[in-house]
Amino acid sequence: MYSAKVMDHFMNPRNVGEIPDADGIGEVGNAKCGDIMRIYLDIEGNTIKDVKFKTFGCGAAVATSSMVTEMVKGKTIDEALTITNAAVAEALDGLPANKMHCSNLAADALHEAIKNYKEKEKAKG
Amino acid sequence: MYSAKVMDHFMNPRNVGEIPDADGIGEVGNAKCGDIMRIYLDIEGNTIKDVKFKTFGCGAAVATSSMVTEMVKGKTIDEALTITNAAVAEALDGLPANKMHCSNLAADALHEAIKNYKEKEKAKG
Amino acid sequence: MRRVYLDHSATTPVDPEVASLMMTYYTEKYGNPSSIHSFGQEVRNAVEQARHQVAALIGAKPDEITFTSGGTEADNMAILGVADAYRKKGRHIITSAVEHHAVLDTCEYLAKNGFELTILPVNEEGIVSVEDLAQAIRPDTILISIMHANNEVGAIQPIADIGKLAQEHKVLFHVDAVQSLGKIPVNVKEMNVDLMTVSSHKIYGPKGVGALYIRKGIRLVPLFHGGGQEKKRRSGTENAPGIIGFGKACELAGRRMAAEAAELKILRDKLLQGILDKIDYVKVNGPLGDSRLPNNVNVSIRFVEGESLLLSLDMLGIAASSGSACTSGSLDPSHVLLAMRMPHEIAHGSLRFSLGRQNTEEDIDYVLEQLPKIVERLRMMSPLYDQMKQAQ
Amino acid sequence: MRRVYLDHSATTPVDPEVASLMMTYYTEKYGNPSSIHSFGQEVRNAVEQARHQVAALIGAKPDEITFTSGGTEADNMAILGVADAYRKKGRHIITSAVEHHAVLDTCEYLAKNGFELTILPVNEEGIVSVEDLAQAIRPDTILISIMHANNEVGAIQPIADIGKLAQEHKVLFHVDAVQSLGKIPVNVKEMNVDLMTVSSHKIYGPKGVGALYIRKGIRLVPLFHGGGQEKKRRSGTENAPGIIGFGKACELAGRRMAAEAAELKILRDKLLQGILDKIDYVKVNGPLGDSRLPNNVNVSIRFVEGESLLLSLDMLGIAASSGSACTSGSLDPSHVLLAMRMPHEIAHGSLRFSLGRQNTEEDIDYVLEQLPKIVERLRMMSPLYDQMKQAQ
Ligand SMILES: Cc1ncc(COP(=O)(O)O)c(C=O)c1O
Ligand SMILES: Cc1ncc(COP(=O)(O)O)c(C=O)c1O
Repeated sequence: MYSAKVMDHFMNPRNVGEIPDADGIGEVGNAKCGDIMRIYLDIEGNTIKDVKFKTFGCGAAVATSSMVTEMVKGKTIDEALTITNAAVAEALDGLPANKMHCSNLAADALHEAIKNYKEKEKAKG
Repeated sequence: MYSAKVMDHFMNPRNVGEIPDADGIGEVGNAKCGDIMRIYLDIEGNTIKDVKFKTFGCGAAVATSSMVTEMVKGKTIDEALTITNAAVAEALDGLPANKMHCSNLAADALHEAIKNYKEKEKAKG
Repeated sequence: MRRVYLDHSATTPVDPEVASLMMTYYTEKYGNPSSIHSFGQEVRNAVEQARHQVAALIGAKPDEITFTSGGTEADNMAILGVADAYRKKGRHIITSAVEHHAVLDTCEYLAKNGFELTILPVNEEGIVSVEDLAQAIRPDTILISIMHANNEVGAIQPIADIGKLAQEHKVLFHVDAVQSLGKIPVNVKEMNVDLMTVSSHKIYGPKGVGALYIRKGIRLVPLFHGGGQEKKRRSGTENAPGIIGFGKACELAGRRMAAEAAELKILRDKLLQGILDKIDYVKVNGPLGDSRLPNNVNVSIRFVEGESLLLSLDMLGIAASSGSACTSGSLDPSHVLLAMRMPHEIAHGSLRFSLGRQNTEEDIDYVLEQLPKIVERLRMMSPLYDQMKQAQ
Repeated sequence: MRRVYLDHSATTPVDPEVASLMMTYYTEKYGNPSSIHSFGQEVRNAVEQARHQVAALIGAKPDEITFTSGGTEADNMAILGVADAYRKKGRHIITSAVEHHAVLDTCEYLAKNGFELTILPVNEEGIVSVEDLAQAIRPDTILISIMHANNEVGAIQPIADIGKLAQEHKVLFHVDAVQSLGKIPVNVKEMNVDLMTVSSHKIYGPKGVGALYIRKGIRLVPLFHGGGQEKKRRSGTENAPGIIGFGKACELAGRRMAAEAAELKILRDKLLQGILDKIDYVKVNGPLGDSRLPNNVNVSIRFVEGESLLLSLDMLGIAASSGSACTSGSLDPSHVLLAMRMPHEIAHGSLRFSLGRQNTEEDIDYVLEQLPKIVERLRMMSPLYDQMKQAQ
């Protein structure tokens, strides 16, 4: 069903955890739908220095979360904003068709986290 | 499908043939329906001394023809008239349900032959 | 790697005795049972013997058994066939919210095509109320379709009581007994059942075979038109090896059922108790004790998602199933769990272990050793678990 | 006793390679292909491979193949499914008088339920005229269903020409290829076919499996409601071992077809010529040469009845079939022979030998040795033979 890469990221997810006092936190999904992804960002300058995630969800949800954290680490915010859900799925050698819509939300969570960071920055003035 | 007795009468039919100048001949069925049975009787006094048949038809048609000739040989005409199609089937240890109507006509052929005999007798006066 | 199959409600292996019997009919006795030659007739005899074997297991007469391609076809045949044949008598059908999709979707198809449907609710254990049913029956009700045992939570319905009620109201009663057959006693006469669906691949017979019991005298419009096999009720060259295998599987099930059920119950209870002892925040789904199939364990493990549990178990060689939406690619979790009024987020974390003939105590020990570690790992990843911990 | 099976158009033995592959999936790799665990996924992969194998044999894409329980279900699914899905476009259907009952009876069911039916006649060889068909097409015609090769007389229809015509008129075209598959080349693209029925047990695969090719983009209302397997086109737990066996049988058929057809033609012609040489008053039914299936011999032996011939052959170990009414328990002989304008009494005496992979020259010699004796014996009993002799 899942590619070897998906299974690897599911069984050995990269960057699981939280960042205390993260610069940006993004969350998508809800428990009712069976998927929640939360992404924590540590940003210095314009660069994502560290990233962690916590996910409740299926194999695809966990794997895409893990993959997006790998893809984004060390990138600038602008580079990070170009990462799409489709790109994450592709980096995992694809996802089953029925997973493309419901569980492939990791890039959305990333974008939410960046949005959250920007809002915080704005608030700081 | 068929009982052992039916198969025996089909493979080794008794009394196949014709009786030249038979006292009574009866025929039922037609080629269109796939069954024709013809019975020849040799009658002395009121007794059926000899009986032969020719049949075009399925296994049940041949077997019932054969069986009816065995059942009737040596019987009086009145006894012969009491033989029914059902009795013939029973004597063969039964017939498949779908054969009971279309191919179980041997007693009818016998009765026709007796009728034919009686008509001839009447004509003789 | 150790492999532990605990998904027998999805399907079972074919019993070796059944499989080797089938082989004979695939390669040596391969005639078409409708042929009159001996290649056909030897197969015909074996098919009729199978009909006896299936009938015997459910207390029916052989000529009340029609073979189908499985439980789904039999369910469709019963419901669509009755609806079509009795539409002049009435157009109201009653079923329950926890039926298999083969029943529920067929009833809903009819509801879109001129019939009226009452879907009975269930209680939190997944059981239909006979009083609810009594109130739902109307003068134009032509069919009640209620399953014997539920495939997800193992809940056994009060079929005999429903049968009595149906008979009193002269309403036809169809029972999907796919999950109960071979596990608990099934008897169409004692239960007053008019139509009953059974399926071979759930009782160590081959896939692609099932049967519909049709009480003598009941009319049905067939699903298929064609050669008129199965007394015109089901056209198509008979799947003779499959039918013969199913018959044998029924015979074996009848002989082994009592002993097997007793053993399965012990394993079932060990597994359930072990999970409850070793993992916190676990909810048992479905009834306990005798209202539950002897081989079914169903739990919701909170703060984790079902598919993740399945995948993790699978990596350790353990096969189970889940009512999580993710396992079916739909958005909603199991309609059965939702009908039992379970919140979505808990339903997503449900896990079903369905035990079978070849499972051992060691299998259960293995699951009880691995599952807690898996749950711990997934909860470490779960934002829901965090939330709960913080809220404490 | 020597046993000679010459009824391969009724059904075939399962190829040993196919059977042993199936065994693996009955007893070892028994998971449900819809399950996400590895017990299920290893079976899923094999099912998808089978879909490739079936598709390859008919020039289709794998996702255009839907597995069914056999040819009858596939025929019903195609015709009922199209009728239901396209009823707003029109309600006229065209078929031929020599179709299998799975097509003819399904079309006649529709004719009783709001559709109009044109049944095309055939010529004396059993072949449909493309001109007749062209004239029958109306603006409200939604479906043409014509078989590729006839199961009784082996007549091969001009499918490619019909396909062109159907395409020009934008009418859907269904072909029952149950008898041609694996015997002559079949290609849905070259023949412009929209829907095609195939069946496993006619090509050395297991009984109880078939498939419907559905060209991409064609809508069909499914026959069964339920779990939504086969991309929602055919609910019900997949008969995985059967499907996998069918796939293998298709692969083998593809590899062997050319050589096998050449051998079968030699045996076929030897048998036919031998019968004509040794028995008088014999009529050949169906076309000769390339318009005939390589494995079909069909003759009418005058003055004798078909079932008697079959029983007598059977006593000598020879299995054949007949279009005699008596073999089906109906009153009329084969609708195919009658459509070819054969008088009833001659149709009753028809005999079909359908040859297969394992038949040898010795088998044919044995038939040619025994059949004349049988005919002589039966003719000695036949009042029709007498009549004919006397009339001479
Ligand atoms: C309760 C119930 N009914 C019907 C079915 C369908 O049976 P089958 O898989 O034989 O089509 C199943 C199993 O899938 C089931 O569990
Ligand atoms: C031409 C034709 N169509 C359809 C069928 C039905 O196929 P099945 O026996 O697989 O239901 C057959 C054989 O019985 C056939 O010969």
